[in-house]
Amino acid sequence: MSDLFDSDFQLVRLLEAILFASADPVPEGVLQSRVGAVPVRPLLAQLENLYRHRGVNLVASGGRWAFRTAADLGDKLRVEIEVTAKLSRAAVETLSIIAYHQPVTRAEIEAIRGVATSKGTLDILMEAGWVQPGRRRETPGRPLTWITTPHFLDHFGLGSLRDLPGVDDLRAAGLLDRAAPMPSLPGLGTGEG
Amino acid sequence: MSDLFDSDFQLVRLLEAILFASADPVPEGVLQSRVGAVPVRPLLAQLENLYRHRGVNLVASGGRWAFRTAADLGDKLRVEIEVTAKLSRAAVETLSIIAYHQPVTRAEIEAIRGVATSKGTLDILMEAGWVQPGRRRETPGRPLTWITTPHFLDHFGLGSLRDLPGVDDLRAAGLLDRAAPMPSLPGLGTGEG
Amino acid sequence: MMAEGMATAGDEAVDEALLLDIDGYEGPIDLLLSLARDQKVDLTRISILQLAEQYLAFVAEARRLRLELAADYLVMAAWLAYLKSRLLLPDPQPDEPSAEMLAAALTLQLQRLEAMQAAAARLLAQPRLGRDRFARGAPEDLPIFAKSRHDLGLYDLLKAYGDIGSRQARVTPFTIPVTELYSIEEAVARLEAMLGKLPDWSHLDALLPAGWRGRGVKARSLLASSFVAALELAKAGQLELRQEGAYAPIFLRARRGEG
Repeated sequence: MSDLFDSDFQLVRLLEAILFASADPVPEGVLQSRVGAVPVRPLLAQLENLYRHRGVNLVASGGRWAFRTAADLGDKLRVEIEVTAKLSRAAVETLSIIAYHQPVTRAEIEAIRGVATSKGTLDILMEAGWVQPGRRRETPGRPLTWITTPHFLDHFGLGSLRDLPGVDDLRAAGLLDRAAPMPSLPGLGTGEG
Repeated sequence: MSDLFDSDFQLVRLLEAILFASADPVPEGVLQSRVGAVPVRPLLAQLENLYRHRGVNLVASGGRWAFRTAADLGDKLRVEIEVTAKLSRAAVETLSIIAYHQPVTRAEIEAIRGVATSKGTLDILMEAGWVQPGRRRETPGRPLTWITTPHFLDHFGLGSLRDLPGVDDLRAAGLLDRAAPMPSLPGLGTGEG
Repeated sequence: MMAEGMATAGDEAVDEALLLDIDGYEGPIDLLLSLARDQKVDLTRISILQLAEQYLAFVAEARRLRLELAADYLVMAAWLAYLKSRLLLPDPQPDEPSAEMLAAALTLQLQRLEAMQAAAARLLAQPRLGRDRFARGAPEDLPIFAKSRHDLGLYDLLKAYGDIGSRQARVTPFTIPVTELYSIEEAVARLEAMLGKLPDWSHLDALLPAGWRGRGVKARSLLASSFVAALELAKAGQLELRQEGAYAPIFLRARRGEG
């Protein structure tokens, strides 16, 4: 009797973990196949009951089961909707150049990247709070320079700008010269693969 | 009285929903800000207790909280999820040296392993989100140090760096001391290369 | 004397599996650790002398089989041969670290690596996320952190910067393909890299890459280039050469006493 309870309890735990880890609602048939001969419906009913008044509920829809945060908490969960947008490659590269070369003018950024920088790129970085205008360079035309903000350090978990890995560190970490040709002669073995 | 109980219960439900909804561990400070003036720690302790024997557990790691499926169910859950890529030996050793000796410079890693760090090793560990550059060491050359990330703790199921397996014994045995044994030994890596 | 030590030790049975697995070692310290495990005693009570002999036998056998050994392995062989002679003979120079101190330092080095290898195994055995423990499979897009609009990590940032550098490197000048012959420049670079780590007089032959005894033009270029490289470095004042007589073995060592 207690044995039966124990094994039921283990099966409920298993269902709970499967439903938690699954990316999509799980068809009841699939859940049945994971618990063997024991009818899955009463186990799911147990689990449903367990979560009935909790912050998360077990819900069935179209023969599929899933955990969902309780509907009444919706208002409290939403603070302010912010869409996470993927940054363009141009934006990420521009940010990295500003980080490493600051204070740096737009012309200099373009010279390093080898392509023109659209105005929007710097706007996006400024809006994200990562870069800001610095002093004007005292050269003809007095171009504006760009620097990173304190929030930039916060976001990337850096103590200071000096903690950015140097070019040598990047090379050693495998982030530079990825396509460097290998020497073709034996006897130059470096001991690494 | 019942009102107080109710409101506590509602806060626990709210925390439960927040933590359930997030794939990444949530910093305790963020959780605190969501429950207002009520100390969040006892609420989290309640929740932790509630889930202690369930198929999903509440775990703290590096000051962040997350629901994770119970470790003992791993075998039964694994079927559905692809097995993570196998790490090279160099990568695993480098990771454990960073974990146990942090903050540690590349030269120190090489001194322990007796070989140069091949390109791609730190790269892989960084891409996995397990290590990141730390502060520069205030010694000549100001070498960059490497440290582990909060995600490292989460991935390996550690509450904090003090939970690293065997760390106390290793420290007591003097095997985590920074000083290299003797400069004249070969294969100990060069100062900074 | 050092070269002889290496040659005679070759008779000892070296585990074939060890040799075949030469690529499997993460450097000489790792190889030494594997050999030390064969002694089946605690690392603190290991016989460094016996270990040195095993290592030298391994290197001798690898060279006999013409296995390519990285320069690190040869430097370690030269150093262990030196340590072995120091352990067997009374310490001549009082101002140098004693043989026992060197042996103790090597033991500590082995212990440290062993500790980290064991730690790595224990770390991997932890209940890992994505293998033993799983996160929420269907995270709901709640703006819990509500801080940043873009999901950009430090790795992405550094990688972007690295990509710019790599892109520029790719348009750098055309390079002449490397010839099949072993160039003097390569030999100089190789010797220079080993030089600082050599303990004392080392046999030139022992420092050459495996396969130089062959007959081919390539093998001969290896010996010739390395010899010329040794002369170049001697001329530049970086090393000293010694030869007892015509056709006698050539020894070299880093030049002592800077300045």
